[in-house]
Amino acid sequence: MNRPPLKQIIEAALLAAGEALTFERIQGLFEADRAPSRDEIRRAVAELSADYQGRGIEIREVAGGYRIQVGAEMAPWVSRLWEEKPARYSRAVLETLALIAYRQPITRGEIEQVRGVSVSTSIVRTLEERGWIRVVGRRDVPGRPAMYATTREFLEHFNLRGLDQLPDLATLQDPDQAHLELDLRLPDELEADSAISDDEQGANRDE
Amino acid sequence: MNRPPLKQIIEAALLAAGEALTFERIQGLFEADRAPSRDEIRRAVAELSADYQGRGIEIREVAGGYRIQVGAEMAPWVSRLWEEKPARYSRAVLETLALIAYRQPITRGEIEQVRGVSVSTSIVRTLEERGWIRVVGRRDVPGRPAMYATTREFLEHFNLRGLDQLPDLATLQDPDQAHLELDLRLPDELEADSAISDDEQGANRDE
Amino acid sequence: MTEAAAGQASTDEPAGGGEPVARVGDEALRRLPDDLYIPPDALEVFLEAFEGPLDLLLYLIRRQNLDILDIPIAEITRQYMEYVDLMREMRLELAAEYLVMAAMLAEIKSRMLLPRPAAAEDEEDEDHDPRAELIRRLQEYERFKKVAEQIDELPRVGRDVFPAAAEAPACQPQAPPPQVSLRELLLALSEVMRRAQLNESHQIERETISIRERMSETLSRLSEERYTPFQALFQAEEGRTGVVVTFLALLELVRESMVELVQADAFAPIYIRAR
Repeated sequence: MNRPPLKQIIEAALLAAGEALTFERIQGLFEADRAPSRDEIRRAVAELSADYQGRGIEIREVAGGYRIQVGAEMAPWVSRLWEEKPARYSRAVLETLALIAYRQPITRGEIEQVRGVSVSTSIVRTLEERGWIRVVGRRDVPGRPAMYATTREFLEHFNLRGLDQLPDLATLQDPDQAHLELDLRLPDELEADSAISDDEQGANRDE
Repeated sequence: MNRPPLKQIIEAALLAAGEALTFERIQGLFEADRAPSRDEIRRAVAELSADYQGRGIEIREVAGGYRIQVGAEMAPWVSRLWEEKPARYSRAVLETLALIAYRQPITRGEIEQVRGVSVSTSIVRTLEERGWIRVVGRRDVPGRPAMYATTREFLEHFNLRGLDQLPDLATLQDPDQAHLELDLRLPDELEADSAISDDEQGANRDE
Repeated sequence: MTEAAAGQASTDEPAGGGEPVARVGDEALRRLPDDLYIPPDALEVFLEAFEGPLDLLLYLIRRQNLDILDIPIAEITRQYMEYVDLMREMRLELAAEYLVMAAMLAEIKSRMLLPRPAAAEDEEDEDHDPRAELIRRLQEYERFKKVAEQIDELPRVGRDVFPAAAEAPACQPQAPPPQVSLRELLLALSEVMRRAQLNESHQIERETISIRERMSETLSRLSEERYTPFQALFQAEEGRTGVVVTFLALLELVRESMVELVQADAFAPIYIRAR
């Protein structure tokens, strides 16, 4: 069969799937003996990526696969498609998520040790329901507490290729540096700020 | 605000929505006083449509709006995204098939007699849809039940030249053995074999 | 929160006394920073915003630009207790962890006041600071607090980036049909035969199979509506054996009343019809 260029097949499949596709799933689109190699896929994706330059869409490597997505610069318009505003997560949820992401596999007790407060069941449930964390085993100590780890969906949701793309943890040796960036404002002010910055996002980028 | 070209916003919105957008929804992406007219939208879509020439995607006008879709020529690859794992036939299906193969022509009632349980319509339909059995007549008894037999496709699937190549029930004592003798050759080899034996027949006779 | 609680909070404000509330470098603050003096209901939001005692302590330390490695433990303990009291007055649900921390601070304070006993020096590090464990925990917590904020700022699906999707071409999701091996077929047959306990009496032989196959073939070529000439069922190129098999199959079909033979006169052509 006269087959279209690989990059067109990949583009069509990624758009039809509407989610990230792993190398394996892309290769699975072809007869076994005609499947492209990983390098061929990478080259085709690089071509696509070049085609998308200066457009509102991009192709991105996330969670061990590729995804075509509408870039952040389009958010001011595109986000109006949905009435519902994207969920905001409390600091408790985000801190728990951060500990699981950096310290996985980790038990609830270990999270509590670092945070200095108990981790409520609803926090864990929220993260599990989002599909961002899952139980990967049980620690061999009394009570056999569950150990949590992050999932592929976590990486996909936060636009990450892998855990190594998470922001660096500040090193303990350099606490003074961290000091300067600490935030002395009230939660209200922080919220007001972030609301403004959302509106200004487009404008700032244009400047 | 320095806004991206209209066609980029429309493309981004259509792809983010993943479904058709009406003129109203496209206009709703903008501040009321900056919304493009229908003619402006039409022109932008025409540009996009031209950009998509020769690619695997197309933009279509549907019911008062537009939709981006993957072209039909991509179906052979894209459809594999949703291909399921090959299923397995149930024991009931296999037993029914075996009885039809060895006792054809046979009615459903006769199969039921041997199996001791009823043969559901779906079992028969499964085998008919697979093209392995067909109705070859009706038994002249009350109800005129259909008589089933195996087909040429059945023989092809099992690499058999004819039903007489089906292993004897005697070999059932050691099905692995039978398997080794019968089924490991490729269809090509089988054909080559039969060609030779035809030729040799004459030679043998001469001797 | 009740009105009464709010009123109480503003009259009992901790800055009411003459003591400095905090000391930043050399400058003593006689009142709490402006950012704390907010309407009482906002104060509640503020207090509730702390993610626990470590978070509160960090706030107290950062607010005064103090070095996390050199916490003035007495002062910080005093401030910490003020907030804890405030939370109690506001009847906020006070997690037990806050009180555990208060006890820990008090203990550190007392250990720092006491002269270090000579005997203890052997057991502990020579430069052991009673604050060390607290500092370690504060630093550790701060790292994750900070990184949690950064994670919140990562481009997120549905907020910043949106997966692109297009309508898929019309195609039936097809499951590849199951593969069956001859071995499976044999096993199925052996199983059904074993169940029917017919292995002995119903030995099916090769010869029978080829006749039964020919029965199927013959039946499928016959029609119920019209008669098929007898000769049309035989293929000369099959040779003698083929003709015999077909004939035996036909006899079997007649015996089982599956077909009907018709002959108008003696030696007239024979016609066959499926019944």
